[in-house]
Amino acid sequence: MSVVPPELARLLLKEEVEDFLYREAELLDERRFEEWLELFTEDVRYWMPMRRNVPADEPEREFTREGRDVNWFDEGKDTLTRRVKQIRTGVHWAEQPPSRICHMVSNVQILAMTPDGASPTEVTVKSRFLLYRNRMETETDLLVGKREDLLRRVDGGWKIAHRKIVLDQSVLLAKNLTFFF
Amino acid sequence: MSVVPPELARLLLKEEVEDFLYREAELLDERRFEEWLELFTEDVRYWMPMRRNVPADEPEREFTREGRDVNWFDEGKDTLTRRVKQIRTGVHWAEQPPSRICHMVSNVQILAMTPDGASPTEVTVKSRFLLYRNRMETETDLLVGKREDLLRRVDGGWKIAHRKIVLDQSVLLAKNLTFFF
Amino acid sequence: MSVVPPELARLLLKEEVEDFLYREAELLDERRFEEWLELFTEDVRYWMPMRRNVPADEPEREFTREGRDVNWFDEGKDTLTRRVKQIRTGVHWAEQPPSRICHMVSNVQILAMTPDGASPTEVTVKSRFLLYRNRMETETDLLVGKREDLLRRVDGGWKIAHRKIVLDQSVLLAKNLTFFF
Amino acid sequence: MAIERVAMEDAGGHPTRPIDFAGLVDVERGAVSREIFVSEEIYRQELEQIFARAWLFIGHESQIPRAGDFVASFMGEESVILSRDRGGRVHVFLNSCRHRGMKVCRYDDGNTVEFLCPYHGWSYATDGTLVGVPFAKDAYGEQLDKSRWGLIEVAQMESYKGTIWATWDRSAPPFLDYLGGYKLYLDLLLDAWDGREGGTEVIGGIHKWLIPCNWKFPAENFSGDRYHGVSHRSVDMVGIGPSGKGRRDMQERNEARWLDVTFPELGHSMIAFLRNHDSPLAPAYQDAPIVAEYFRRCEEERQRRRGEYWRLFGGPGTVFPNTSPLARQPRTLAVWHPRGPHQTECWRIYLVDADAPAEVKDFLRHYYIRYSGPSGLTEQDDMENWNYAHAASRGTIARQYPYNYEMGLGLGTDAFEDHGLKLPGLILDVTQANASENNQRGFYGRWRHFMGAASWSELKAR
Amino acid sequence: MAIERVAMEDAGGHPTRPIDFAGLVDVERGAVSREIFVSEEIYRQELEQIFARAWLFIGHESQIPRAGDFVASFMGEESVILSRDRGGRVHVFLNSCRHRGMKVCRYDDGNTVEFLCPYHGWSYATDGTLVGVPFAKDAYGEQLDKSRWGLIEVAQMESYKGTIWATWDRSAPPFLDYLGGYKLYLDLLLDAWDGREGGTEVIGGIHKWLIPCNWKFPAENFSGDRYHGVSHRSVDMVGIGPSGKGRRDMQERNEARWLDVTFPELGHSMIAFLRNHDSPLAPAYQDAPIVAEYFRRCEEERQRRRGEYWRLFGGPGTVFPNTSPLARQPRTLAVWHPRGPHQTECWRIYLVDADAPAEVKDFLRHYYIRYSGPSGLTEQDDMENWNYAHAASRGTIARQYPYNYEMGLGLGTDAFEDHGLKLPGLILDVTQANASENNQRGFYGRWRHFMGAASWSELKAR
Amino acid sequence: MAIERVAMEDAGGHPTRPIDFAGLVDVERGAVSREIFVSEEIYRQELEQIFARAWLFIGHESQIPRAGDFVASFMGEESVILSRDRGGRVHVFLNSCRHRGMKVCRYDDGNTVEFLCPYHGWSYATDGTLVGVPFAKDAYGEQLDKSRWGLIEVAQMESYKGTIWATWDRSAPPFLDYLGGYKLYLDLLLDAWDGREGGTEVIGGIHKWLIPCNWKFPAENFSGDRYHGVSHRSVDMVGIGPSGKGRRDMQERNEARWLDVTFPELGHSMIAFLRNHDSPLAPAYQDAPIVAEYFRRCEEERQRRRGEYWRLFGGPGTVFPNTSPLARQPRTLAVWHPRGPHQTECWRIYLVDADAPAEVKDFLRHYYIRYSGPSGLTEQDDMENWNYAHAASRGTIARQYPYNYEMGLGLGTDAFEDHGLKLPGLILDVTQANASENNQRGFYGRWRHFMGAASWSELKAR
Ligand code: FES
Ligand code: FES
Ligand code: FES
Ligand SMILES: [Fe+3]
Ligand SMILES: [Fe+3]
Ligand SMILES: [Fe+3]
Repeated sequence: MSVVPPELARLLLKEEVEDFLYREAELLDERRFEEWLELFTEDVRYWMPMRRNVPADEPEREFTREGRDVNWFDEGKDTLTRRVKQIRTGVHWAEQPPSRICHMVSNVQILAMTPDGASPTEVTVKSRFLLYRNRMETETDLLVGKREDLLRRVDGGWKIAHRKIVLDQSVLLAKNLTFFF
Repeated sequence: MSVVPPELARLLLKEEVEDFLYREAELLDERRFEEWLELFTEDVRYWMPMRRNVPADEPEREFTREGRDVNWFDEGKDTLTRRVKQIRTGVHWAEQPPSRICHMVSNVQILAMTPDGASPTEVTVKSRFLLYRNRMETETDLLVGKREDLLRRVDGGWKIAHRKIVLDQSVLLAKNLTFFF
Repeated sequence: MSVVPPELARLLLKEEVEDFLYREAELLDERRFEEWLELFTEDVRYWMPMRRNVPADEPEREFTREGRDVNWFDEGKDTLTRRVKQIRTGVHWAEQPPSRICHMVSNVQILAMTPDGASPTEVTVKSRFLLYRNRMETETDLLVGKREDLLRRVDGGWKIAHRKIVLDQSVLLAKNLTFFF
Repeated sequence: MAIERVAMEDAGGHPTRPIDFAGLVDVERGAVSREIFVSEEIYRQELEQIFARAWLFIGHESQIPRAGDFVASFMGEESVILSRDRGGRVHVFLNSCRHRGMKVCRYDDGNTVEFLCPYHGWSYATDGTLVGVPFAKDAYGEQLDKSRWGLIEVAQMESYKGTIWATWDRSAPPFLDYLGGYKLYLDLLLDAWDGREGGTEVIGGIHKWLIPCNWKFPAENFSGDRYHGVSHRSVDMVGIGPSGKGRRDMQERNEARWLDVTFPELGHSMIAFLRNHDSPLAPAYQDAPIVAEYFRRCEEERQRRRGEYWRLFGGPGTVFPNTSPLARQPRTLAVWHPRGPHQTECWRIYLVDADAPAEVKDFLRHYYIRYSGPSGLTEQDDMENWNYAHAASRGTIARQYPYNYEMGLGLGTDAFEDHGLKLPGLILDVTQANASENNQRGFYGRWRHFMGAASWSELKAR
Repeated sequence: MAIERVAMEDAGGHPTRPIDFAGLVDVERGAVSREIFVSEEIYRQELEQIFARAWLFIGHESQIPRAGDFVASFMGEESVILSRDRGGRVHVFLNSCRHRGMKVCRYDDGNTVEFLCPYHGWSYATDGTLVGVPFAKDAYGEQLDKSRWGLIEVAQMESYKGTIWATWDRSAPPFLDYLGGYKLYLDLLLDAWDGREGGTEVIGGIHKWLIPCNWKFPAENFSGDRYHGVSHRSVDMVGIGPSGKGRRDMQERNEARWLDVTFPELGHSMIAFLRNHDSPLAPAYQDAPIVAEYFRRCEEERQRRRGEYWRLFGGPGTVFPNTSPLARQPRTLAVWHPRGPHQTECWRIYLVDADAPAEVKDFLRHYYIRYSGPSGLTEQDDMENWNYAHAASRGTIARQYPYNYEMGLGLGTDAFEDHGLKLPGLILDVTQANASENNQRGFYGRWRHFMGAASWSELKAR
Repeated sequence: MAIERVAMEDAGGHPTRPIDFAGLVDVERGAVSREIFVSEEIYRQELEQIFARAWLFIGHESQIPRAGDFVASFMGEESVILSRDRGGRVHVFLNSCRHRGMKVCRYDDGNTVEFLCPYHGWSYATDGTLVGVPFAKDAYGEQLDKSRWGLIEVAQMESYKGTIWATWDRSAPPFLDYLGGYKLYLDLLLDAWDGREGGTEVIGGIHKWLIPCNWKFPAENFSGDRYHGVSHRSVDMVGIGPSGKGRRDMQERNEARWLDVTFPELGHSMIAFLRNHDSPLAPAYQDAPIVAEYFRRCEEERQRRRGEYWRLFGGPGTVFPNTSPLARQPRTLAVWHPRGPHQTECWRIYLVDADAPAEVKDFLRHYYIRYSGPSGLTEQDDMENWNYAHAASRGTIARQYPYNYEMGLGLGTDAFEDHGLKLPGLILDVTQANASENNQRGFYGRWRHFMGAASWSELKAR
């Protein structure tokens, strides 16, 4: 087999990660939620903090804290799974009829790799998202922000071991969060 | 000439396809419509279905059907060409003055290749789009959704042989569709 | 050291440019403005024209002219630096509390390289942006358009020597421009 | 279900000085104030005076063939359910639970045994009866009289040649009286092209979209605006007609008298064409032999079936207030749902002869898509014009200047006859003039009746 | 700071015909008009008649422990500052500069020595005093009486067991009179679970989000809607309760009497449960030993401290007009800030026993997140129902049909007693009935008082 | 084109109880109610009482040098066309077709032979005459009197030193009477810097942007707010002036008397500076020799041309109601177009001496861009303050508390003289005080006249 030069290896990794995030978006928008759940490790932390309006020089107070404060989401795989199950009950009215959702993912960056080099077992990935929701006649939400994911190599593929979702809003400009980021 | 390793070939194809879609967006936003038409095969089908609000367990009824129902678009190259000609008449009032349009393309995925391998002659490509339109003083539309394209290799380059446009809306939230997706 | 095949070199350049633009977006959204300034050459021109509604056949009158007309921005590094300093004063009320900003960058295209080939010293890059701003309780702006950058190779890295920002609006649909594109 | 109304104007809150509609709409002089298009208060009164009293189009029988089928539609701003009950009877209900108002039907269409309210679980049979009330006996005991709390049903509903119409006003006249002499023209849309009664069906997929103008712009335009050729000049240049030229094959127009037909006392209008009694029909759809052949046979059939009436061809029209049949190809029916004074939700339904060959249906479907609706080359420019005609009429100064409806003022006859063929309505032959505004004046004259009349007894008197 | 008011209704501009609220809200017959949810004019009057006169929830002492601490809150549509001055006294101010109205506090919370207006630089001390005026002597000389131009402070403010309440009306009764007999039920939220007075604290992070419905939908729902089980059926199926089943551990409901408690003359209501006097408490939180143990001990404590009253458990309720305590787990306090007739900004605060072990706080925090607010599996469906119940009630026809509030009409006693335990309020035992609408009728009855009353002297008379 | 008006308030629909403007605007005591900024009804009346009667700025001759040139502008909310006809005469028309109101000019500027309406093709010459009517003879015959259906032209239009102004009211006084003694101050903007009459031109590119506040916030701020230094503290710290320090070179302020100039009976105001009669001018623009030299020469020229008047320098000001000249560098003219009570569309035009050297023009252009408009370091903070001052004034309670305009109350002279130099207007020397609110009181006093006056005869009487 051919030896892959390091530059190429880096590109392949980058492409692999981008493709992973795009496939995830596809699973969500196509409502293949059970397959989507498989993209997460069993010990995953799925965290979406709330944000406060604070002075520029007090950034440490801006975000609610994982594992300590009330957040928009502060979940393990168990509640993520229950959320999926709820949608499948068919009587989760907030998603009947289903929302039309589009996850646009951009600005994919690999911030860290461990071990650094050709074949890391963990990568920290930052990306930006635009989540568009339209349902019923004219109901429309636009949610924009960033995600920081810790991806872990598990039997050949990647899984999400930690996700931080930073929504660029303080007051949530949506009536509910019946979808995933 | 150097033999391209298969991993590299895959990346090159991916990059080629992304670049193709970006160049297409550029031709549209720059109003180079005649060049844009050349990106389509003579037998192209350009289809944008309408969407209904149906229960989650009746997805088969959600979309209007290509070639059978009334759709937003269900076109061949002939009508696409006429649409371009109309804009060029200078008396297509809905585009006088021209709209300011931006096609953002993201989440480019290669779903299938035939033949599979290094140099396919057809690739199925999925992408997401955000189409922003602004015209006159403050008129603004935001249209978000997915495209699924069948690209065919034609004398060295790619052409679009089939395009399915899935707009994430049911009631169209725009007064007209005088632009292309 | 391994010789990089030309196809790979092209991909590496593309990836390098994309990563550059993503890192820039990151610096802006993370409010690391001083580091952001370092991405520009000393002689940079930062230009954002205004746009007029004109007939389709008079495109030459659409944009205000760099260096001659009043524009949204027509800056050198000096005023860019002053803008950053202003934000840091802590009494720039329009950014107290700070805006929540997200720069989504897409459709990255390399339009030109000089010298053409493996290791250019200047590249012309076109991209599309969606700039989302949310501040205070519910204040929200959505600004969408294109950027054309001239990147110059400076001691190993890239710097922006010229930026043209094309906002797809005529009347600016935002109360002010206290952020960067 | 008569529950005495407790609405705002009885309860105070709204200005009560009467609006001088005669001053705003002076059809006798061909002047209509811009106020009626842009005023919030006039719009509010339209919802009560017009949309709560007139007969409105709901849908088509072919949309709900089986028991349990339903389709969501609108009457004015309000969502309604078109339902076929288990016994096959058709109903139209307000889509709102009687308990706390929740929207009980949340799908565009489907088939169901009941409408279950997702808030507290009251459920309604497909005939509107309240059948399920959680804990009914324990929680309500004798108190709740289920028979009084079924879905709110329209006061009158009628099915005419497949189309379903309804009104909220029990004192409104029967639908056919409401239609009056206009029936002859509406039939041009609803009858098969070969002259058989009915026989049209809806092809799946309703165009629904929002446009930024008052609902009366499209309503008056379709009522008979032969005058806006400039709007569509680009299409004439490009050519999207069945034979690849112009906008359509003009066979029904050449060698024909152009008639603007309106019923001022009803508010309905249509553009019509009357072929010369002695001129054969020019061939059409020459590029598509099967289609050409189909229409040729249809015309022969029609001549035999209709006798002299075969000469009558339809065009766009409007059934007061907001339903617009388009009786030629592309053959469609449009509804202009009001969404505030400054916005309209357009619905567009496409009709074909139910038993036309697949090739013909497909040919016409393509023709429709490239012609009509927001993606139609022709109508895209209508949206633009309605949008900015409305916008430029909102201002303080603009409102002082009425629109001009003087074209053909005072002309027309209500005893039209051509070689012994009598046609109903106030008819103006515009073959020479090219266009008139008789139909628009007919529309706004009736609008003035509705806005001023206290009840249907007054409206019938006109 | 009494400056005679020069508002629009004195100055013309608003219609002045009185609205017949008795006709719109007929609680005696269990009918409430949809108008009160969707009318712009009624909404405008609510802001003046209700939100400018009633006691409103502002925040919690634990949010501003130190001198100089402040938190931004709302009273109705208006931003207010909850401030602890340098002397430690708590104040509530309108967040608007007296010079040109600029918002002087632009952060959600923090600590400061003054509120500096960014427009012209007037600055206010944390007690509201106007302390800084640029060029005061040179530019204003004697003219400006600083003492008259401090921040606008509420007319009355009170702190009750950590919660802070305020009203703009100086003739309003003291807060405890306003609360009346409801105090007993509000304490179920504010006292420690083991029965000690107070002892609850807010856990950082307030849920704030916008929903598209009138503020009264959530207010009435929380006042005591036991009837909307269908809304949450999906959660019952999935199971999100502390022990992984259903919505919650039902120990407080089993072997207990279900009581709907309302105070019609005050407008406050709550769902309550009264354990049988002789039945022990079923174990709960079995999956989490530490939590189970904590609650077991708390219950024992409570029994000792409260005697017979330990049997009383709370649920959701509403303090008129827009504050909703939820006195069981997840233990929260919600405020429904009006944002026009068609929108509401929801605030949700989470309360725990201040001295509960970290494991217990963390366990309950997770329970809260998966249960409540826009990301809560349970309440997501409430938002959907309120959204479309409101939307489907806006139309011309819909407005003619009142909502039905007949459940349990005319039942209940204001002399409730159980084995010698007397409970205040109009109480209806719904253990058999499952639900009633007594609480909602109590809410709307009081709403009618407020809308019709010219002053607090009238309101107190009820 | 006198067509008797049929507007809503004649036709009912709007409340007619007169609003007590004297109660809302008490300039004598320095109190102005917040209602006038946030009330929908007062805004509606402003459009009729002020914007339909006052002289408004339209554009600049240098924008339309050649016959056939046109520029789109606004009067209040309404789009108007500034057109130079084939004969070279300048006109201002309402941008709306007389037939159905379509916007006939759809471009920001250009050159044309006619305005063709895209709906039905009526076409208007550049002098507004209706010249083209499709099928005129056949369709309209004698009925349509084209001479009565040209574009709606303003009642009066005047060109003053390159600037074009217009009014819809034929009974309004001539523009120069409307300007009155303010002419002297407006000239500080419009004359060349060296004192020659006129000689200024517009540099291409008009800033247009929307801000979320009432139009009177910017209008009063520009009328003479010397007091909001705090707003711009960040710019003073950073330094963006021509010499890289502060906001501007202060040569016109040092060793000068600071004068607040207002014309209460006209509503116009300006900040002015009067140099000591014996002090030479400090050098400026030292970093840019060519610019420094240019201004030095200009000053010398001006001294020779203007004599004693050379000592007078201008600043920001407002020509009632919504046009704000800024007579120093950066030299601009702003228009605050109303867009509802809560929004304003700002237009900003940049003026330079037509024959200044390219370097000077370029230098000043850069200075303008970094100083003014939405991207200007200075004015970004104004937008923020106006935004939240407006927002925080909308509430029920906030509206009860008037703004404070007491600064310098009762001071000022209308017989100002300095070393024999007489200046018109009510003038207050604020060199010591730093600031006053004389100009704002002048603005709102006139606003009160306009809102209360039935006609121009009343307005002239003041
Ligand atoms: S709203 Fe329908 S059952 Fe309560
Ligand atoms: S608005 Fe606060 S100081 Fe002027
Ligand atoms: S609207 Fe202008 S010609 Fe009809
Ligand atoms: Fe048309
Ligand atoms: Fe609930
Ligand atoms: Fe300023």
